[in-house]
Amino acid sequence: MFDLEPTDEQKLIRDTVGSFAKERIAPIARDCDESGSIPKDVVDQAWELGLIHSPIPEEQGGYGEERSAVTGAIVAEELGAGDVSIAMHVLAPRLVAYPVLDGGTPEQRKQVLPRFTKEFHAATAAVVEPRFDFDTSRFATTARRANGSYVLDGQKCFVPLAEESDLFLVLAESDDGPAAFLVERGAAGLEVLEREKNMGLKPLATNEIALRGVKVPADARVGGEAGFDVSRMLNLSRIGLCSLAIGMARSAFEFAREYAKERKAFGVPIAQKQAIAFMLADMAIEIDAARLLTWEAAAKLDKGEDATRECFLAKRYCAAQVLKITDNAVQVLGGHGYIRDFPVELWFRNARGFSSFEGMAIV
Amino acid sequence: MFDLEPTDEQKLIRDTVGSFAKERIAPIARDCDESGSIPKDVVDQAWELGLIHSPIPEEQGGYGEERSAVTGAIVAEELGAGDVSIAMHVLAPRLVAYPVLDGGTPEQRKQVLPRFTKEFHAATAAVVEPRFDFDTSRFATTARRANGSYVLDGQKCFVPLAEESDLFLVLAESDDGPAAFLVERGAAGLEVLEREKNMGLKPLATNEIALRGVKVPADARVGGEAGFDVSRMLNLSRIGLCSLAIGMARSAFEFAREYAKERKAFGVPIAQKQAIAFMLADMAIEIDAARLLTWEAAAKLDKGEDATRECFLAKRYCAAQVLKITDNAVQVLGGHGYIRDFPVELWFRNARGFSSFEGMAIV
Amino acid sequence: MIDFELSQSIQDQKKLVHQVAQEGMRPISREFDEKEHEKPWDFLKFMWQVAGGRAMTGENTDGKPRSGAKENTLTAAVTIEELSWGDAGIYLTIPNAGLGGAAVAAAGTPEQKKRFLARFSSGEPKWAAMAITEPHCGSDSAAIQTTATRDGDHWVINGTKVFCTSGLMAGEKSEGFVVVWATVDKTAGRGGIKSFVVEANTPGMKVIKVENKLGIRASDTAMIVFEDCRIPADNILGSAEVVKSTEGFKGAMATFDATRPLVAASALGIGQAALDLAREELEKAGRPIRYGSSDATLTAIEKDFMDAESDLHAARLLTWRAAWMMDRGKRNNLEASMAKAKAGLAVTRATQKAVELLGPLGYSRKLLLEKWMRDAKINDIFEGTQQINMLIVARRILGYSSKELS
Amino acid sequence: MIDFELSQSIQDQKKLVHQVAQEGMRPISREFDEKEHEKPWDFLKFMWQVAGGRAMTGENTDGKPRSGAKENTLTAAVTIEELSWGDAGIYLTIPNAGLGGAAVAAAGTPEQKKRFLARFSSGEPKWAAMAITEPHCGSDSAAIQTTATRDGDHWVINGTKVFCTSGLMAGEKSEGFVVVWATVDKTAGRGGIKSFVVEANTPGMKVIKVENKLGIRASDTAMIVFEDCRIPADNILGSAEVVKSTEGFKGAMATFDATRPLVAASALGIGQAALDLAREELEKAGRPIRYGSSDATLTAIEKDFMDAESDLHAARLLTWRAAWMMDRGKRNNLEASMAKAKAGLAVTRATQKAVELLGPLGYSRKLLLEKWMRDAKINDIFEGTQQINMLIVARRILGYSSKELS
Repeated sequence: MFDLEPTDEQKLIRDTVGSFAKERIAPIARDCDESGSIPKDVVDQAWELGLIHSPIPEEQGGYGEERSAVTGAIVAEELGAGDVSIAMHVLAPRLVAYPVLDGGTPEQRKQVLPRFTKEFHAATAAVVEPRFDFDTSRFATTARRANGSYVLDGQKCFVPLAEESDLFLVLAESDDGPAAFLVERGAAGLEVLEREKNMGLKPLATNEIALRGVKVPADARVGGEAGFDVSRMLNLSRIGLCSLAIGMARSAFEFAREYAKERKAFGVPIAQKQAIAFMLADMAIEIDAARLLTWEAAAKLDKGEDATRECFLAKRYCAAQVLKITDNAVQVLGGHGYIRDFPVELWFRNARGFSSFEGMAIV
Repeated sequence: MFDLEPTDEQKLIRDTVGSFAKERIAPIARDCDESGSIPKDVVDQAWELGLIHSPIPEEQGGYGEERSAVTGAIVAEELGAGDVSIAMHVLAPRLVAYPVLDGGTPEQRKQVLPRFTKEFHAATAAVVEPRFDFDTSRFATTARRANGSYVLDGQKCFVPLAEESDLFLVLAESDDGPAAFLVERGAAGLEVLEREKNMGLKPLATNEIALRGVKVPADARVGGEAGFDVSRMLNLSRIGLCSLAIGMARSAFEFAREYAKERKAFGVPIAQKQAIAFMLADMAIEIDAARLLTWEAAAKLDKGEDATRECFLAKRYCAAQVLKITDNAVQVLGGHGYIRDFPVELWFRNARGFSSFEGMAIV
Repeated sequence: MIDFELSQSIQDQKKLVHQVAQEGMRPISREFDEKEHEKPWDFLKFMWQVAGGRAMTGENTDGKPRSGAKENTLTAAVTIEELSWGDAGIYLTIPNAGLGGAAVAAAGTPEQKKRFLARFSSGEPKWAAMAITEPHCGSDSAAIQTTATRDGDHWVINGTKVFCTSGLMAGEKSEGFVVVWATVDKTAGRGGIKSFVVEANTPGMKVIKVENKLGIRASDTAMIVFEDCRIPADNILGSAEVVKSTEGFKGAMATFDATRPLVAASALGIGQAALDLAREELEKAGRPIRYGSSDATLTAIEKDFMDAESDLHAARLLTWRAAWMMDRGKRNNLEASMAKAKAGLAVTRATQKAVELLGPLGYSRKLLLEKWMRDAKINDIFEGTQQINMLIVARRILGYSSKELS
Repeated sequence: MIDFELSQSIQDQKKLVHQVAQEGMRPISREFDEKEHEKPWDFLKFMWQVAGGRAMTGENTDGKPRSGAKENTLTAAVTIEELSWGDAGIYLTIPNAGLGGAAVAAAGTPEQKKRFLARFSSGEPKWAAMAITEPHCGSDSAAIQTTATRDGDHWVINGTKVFCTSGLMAGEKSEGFVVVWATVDKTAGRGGIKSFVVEANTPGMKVIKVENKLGIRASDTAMIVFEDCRIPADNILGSAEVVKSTEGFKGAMATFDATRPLVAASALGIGQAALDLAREELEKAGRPIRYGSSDATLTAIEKDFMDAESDLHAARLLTWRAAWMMDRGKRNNLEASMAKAKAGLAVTRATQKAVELLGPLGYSRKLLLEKWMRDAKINDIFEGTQQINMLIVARRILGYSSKELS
C-alpha cells in the first residue's frame, strides 16, 4: 500500500545521522576541501554510529540489524547534506562489506566481515573505468579463468581510499558475465596509481588503479562459482549515490533560500522576485521528485525485485537535477556563489561528478 | 566583412512582402485553418509579387533577377509571419522551378521554367518519407536504372499541392547517390494518396504519394547524367523552413508581448511580472539567434560554399525554438492561448511540425 | 512504512479502468475531437450507469466515505490517470460531481453536501461545474468582479464567467449546478469572495458561448453570464457565519488542494499514453529503449525518451504523494501545487517529444498522438497555470504571503 | 550587405591571437589556476610589450582610432574570444585599460581620456578596474552606498566595494586606476550616482581582501575600502555639468553597452575550448560528430554536442551583432544584453555538458576542461547577472522603465 511515512526507527536514525552531519561534518567541509583531507576523529565518530557494522551478523561481530535500501537512502541523504566527500569516506568500507554480506560464500563472510566490526577499517571497490563510454553493463576489465584461478586485467578510477585499503572489490567481466573479486592489497600486478585530482570530491582520497595480470584464487570470486548479483550491487550503489546527491542538493537549496530572503536588491529581498522565487520553487520540487524516484527504486530493491530500470533512471535524474540545483544555487548567490567563503561553489563542483560516479557508495 | 545591414533592395522586398503578409495573409489565416483551404485570389496576388518567377531567366519568361538565399530568407520570414501554410502554398512551385533553374540541363530549363512565368502554376517536390527515422542523407525511395530509364519506388509524405500539381520533383537514392527526378502527373505507378490530415498546416493541401515502379526517361533526372546537387537543394529548403518558422515565431512573440502588456493580474500588467517578462525576453533573444544562424548559413550558400553543417544545425535550432516560443506564447495567453479565437494555438500546432518538415519550401 | 506499491484494490481498479479506457474511449477519441461540440452520449451514459457519477473517479460526493475510503484521493488519482490515458477530453466530460462537487465537499456544510451531492447517485446523468475565471481576471482569483448581493432570502448574482469546464452540461443540460465565486463586498478584497451554488437553469444564468479549443474538445468550456440571477440564501457555501469572515475565500482555495492532484493525474494519463505509443512504435521499428548501460551508449531517441519518462514518473510520484497526504488528512497545499506544476510541464514535454520522435507519423492525425499533445497543453493552464502553481510553491517554501510574493 | 565572413584583418588577428593562446596561455593555465594569487608575470609582460595594453584586445584606449578602427569592437570581441579560449582567468588579468578604461572611454571628457588612457601605451604594465558592487548591493547598481563628498578642489570617497576584477593590480600593483561608482546625493537615487577615477595607491584606498574563487583564479577579485579617500575634483568622469544632471548614471551604464559584448566574447572562448576538446577526444575514440542526417539517427552524445554547439554559436552571432552595432555607432543596449545573457547560459551549459560527455576524464584535473567549467560560471554572474541582463532585455522589448519592471 502506497505510503511515504518512514518507520519510527527510520526517523530515529535519520535524526541521529542528520544531527551528526550538521554538527560534525558540515562545519569542516570547507576546510577539508581546501586541505584535501579528512580528520580521522570525524571518521571514527561516524563509524561509531554503526554505519558499517550494524547489519553485519552478530556471529561476525556486528549487530545483525536488518538491511534496507530505503533506510540506507535516508541515511545517505543526511550524510550527503553534510558533505559528500566525507560521506563517501566514512561509507567506503561498505563497498566490500555489503556485497560480501549480500552475496559472499559463508567462508568469505567469515573471513571478511569481522574486519569491519571493531573500528573504521578502510576497504574499497573498484568499479568505474577511465573512459567516457564506461558502461556498467559491460566492464572492460576482464577476469580470465586460468587453472582454477582468475586473472584480472584492466584499469579503474574513482577508487575511494585506495591507498589505505587492504581489500579491494574489483568488478570485472568474466566469461559468464560481470563478476566481483576480492583482491588483497599487495596482490602482484595490482598497482595503486597516484591520487586523483578532480574538480570536486577533493577531501576524498581516490586513485586510479591498474590491474595487470592480477592472479586471484577461484574463491576470491564473490559468491564463489555461483557468482554474485553484480547488477544488484550496482543498483544499491545507485541508491546511495542518488541519496548523497539529494542531500547535497537539499543543503544547497536551503542555503540559497535563506540567502535570498536576506539579500536585498531594488529595495526588497531577492526572494520576492519571481525569477529567484521560481528558481527556488523548482529546486524544492526537483529535490522531492528526485527523492521519490530514489525511494521507489530502493523500496523495490528491498522487496527483492529487479529494479535496474528504476535505479538507472533515478540515477540519471538525480545526477542531472543535482547539477541544475547547485548551479542555480550559485546563481542565486551571484558573486557570493562564486567565492570560496560560501559552500555553494563546493556543492556545484561535487555535483558535476555524479553523472560519472558509479559504485562509490552503497546502501 | 561582417555586416548585418540588408541591401536597399532587400529592405524593399521585405517591406513589400511584409505588408502583403500582414494585410492579405494574416487576416485570413484562422479561416483558412478552420476550412482547410486557401482562397485562390490570395495565391494569385502572391504570385504577382514575383515570388516564383523573378529569378527565372528572361528567355524563359521571367525577370532574370539574381537568386539569393539571404534575400529568400528575408522573404520567407515575412510570409511565415503571415501564415506558414499559405506561405508554403504560394511558394510550392519553386520546389520544381528552383532546382531546375539551379541544376537542370538546358533542355530541362527550357521545358520546365516557362510554365511558371504566366500565373500561379502548381508544382511540387516529394522529399519526406513517412518513417520516424527519415534521413535526408539517405532516401529509402530508390531510383533504379533500367534500359536507359529510371524506375522509382517508394513512399513520400508531406507533398504540398500534390493533387493539383502537374509536375513532381522526386528525391530518390540512385546507384550514384541521391538524385532528383521530374515526374509528370499521370506517370504510370505514381499514385497521389488521400489528402493528409495533420495537427497543423491545415490550409495547405498535402498528400502522401506512392511510387510503384514509376518509369521515367533518363533525361527526367535533374541535371542529366551529371546529376544535381541534392544536398544543396535540401540546404536551400532548410533556409526556407527556418525562415518560415522564424516569421511565425516573431508573430507569436509580438502577439504575446502585446497581450501581456494589456492583460492585468494582481493589479499590474502581467508583463510586469518577471516570470512572464523573462519568457518574452527569451523569445526575443531566440528569434534573433535563430535568424542569425539562418542568415549565416544562407550567406554561405550564396557564396557557393558547402553549408550542410550550418543549415542542418540552423534547422534543428529553429525547429526547437519555434516550438518553445509558440508554446510559451500559449502560456502567456493562458486560457486565451488555448482557444481558437486567438491565433496562438494555431502557431503552436504548426510549430511542432518543423522538426519533421524537409524540402517543403525553398529559397 | 515507505512503500510505493499500490494496494490491491487500487491495482484492481486501475486494471478495470484501463480496460474501459482502451475499449470504451480510444475507439471514439478521434471522432469526438473532430465533432467538437457533440458528446459521446453512449459512453457517458454507460459511465453514469456503472459509476453513479462518482465511483469511477473515486470521488466522495455524497458526504459518506466509500468502503476503503482511506485511499479515496489516491484511488481517484489512479483512476483519472487511466481515464485520461483513454481520452482526457472525454474524461473531463464524464457526468459526475466534478469540480463543482469538490467545492461543495471542501467548503459546504453537512446539510449542503447532502442537498447538492446526493443527486449524483441516481437519476439522469448530471454535471457540476466551477465558475471562477472572469474575462478580465485570469489566475488572480482575488480580483473577481462578479457580485452577490443579499436581497431578503436570496442572493442576486451578477457577472460574467469564462473558461468554465463542463459549464454547459452543469448549467443547462442536466440537473446539476454551477459553483460560482463572487464577491459580497468589493472593498473587502479576498475576504469578500464567497462561493455560491447556482442550480442548473436558474433564471438569470445563461451560457452564452462554448469555446472552440486547441484540445480537450469533447469537454465543453463555457462562458456564462449571470444577470440578476437569484438563488436561495442558503446556497452560499459554508455556515451562516462564513459571510462575515474571510473563510469563504480560503475554503474555496482549499478546494484546489483536493483537485490539483487529480488534475495532475489527468496530465499523467495523457503523457503516459504518448510514451506508451512512442515506445510501441519504436519497438516495432526495431529500436527498443534500453535501460541500464550509460548515456554515452544511448541513441538520441533513447535519451529523449528516458528524460521524458523520468519527468513524467517523477510527476506521478509527486501526485501520488499529494493525494496520499489528502487521504491522511495532512495539509497538502504545497505538495498539490508541486504536483500540478511538475505534471503540467512533464506532460507538455512528453507529448511534444513523442510527436517529434515519431516524425511525420507523430504529426499526422492518423494517430491520436497529435491530439494528446493538443490535449496536454491545457494542463499548464487550467486549475492554476504553471506560473500560479510555481508562485504557490515559492510562497510556501519561503513563508511569504501572497502580498509579499505575487 | 548581409555577410558573416570576418574581414581579412580580423581573421589574421584571430589566427595570431589563437597562436598566442595556444602557446602562451595553455601551457601555464593549470599552474596559475592552482597558484591562485600569483600572476604569470612573463606572459603578462609579453602581452604588455607586444600589445601596449590595448592592441591585443582592440581597445581604443588612447582616444585615437586605430587603423581599421571601424571594426574596433568586433576585432576586440574576436580577440577576446581567442584569448579566453586560451585561458579566461589569465585573459582577465592581462594588463590593459580593461573595464576601468572602458568607463573612461564611455563617459570621460576628451581631456580625461587623454589624461587617464595615454599611460597604457608605454612604461610598465598597468591595469584599470571598475568598482561598482557593494557588500549589500549586488546587481542593483542604483542602491550604491559609497559616497563622494565635495570638499574644495577634491572629492572625498567613502565606502566599500567588492568583486572588483583586477582591483588589486589596478589599485595597488601598478600605476593604473580604479573607476569607482559613488553617490553625491543619497536622496537623488540613480541621479546621484557618478563615476570617479581614483589613481592607484591614492591614500585612503585599500585592498583589504582578494577573493578565493571557484574559477578565473589567475584574475584577482578584490574588496576595496575607501576611507576619506581624496581625489582631485576633475576626476569625476564627464563634464562639470554632469554633477548636476542624471547623466552620470546613464553614462556609467552606457559603459556596459560597450563591455557586455566583450564579456560575452570571453564566454564564447571558454565554451569553444570545451567543445573543441570534447570533439577531439570523441574523434580519438572513434566517435566523430556527424552532421546532416536526422536526429533519429544521432547518438545521445552527438545530439548533446550539437545542441551545445548551436547554442554557443548562436551566442557568438548575437555577440558579433552587438559589437558590429557598436562599431556602426548604433545603440546596442538591447543587443548587448541579449548577447551577454545568451553567452552566459551557453557557456555554462556547453562546459558542463562537455565535462559530462568525457566522463571521468572530464571530471579530472588532468585536463583543463573541469577548469573551464569553473571559469565559465562567472559569465552568468559578473557584468550583470543572467537575471539582470534578462531584465534589461525585457524592459527594452516591453518599453518599460526600471521602475515598471524590476
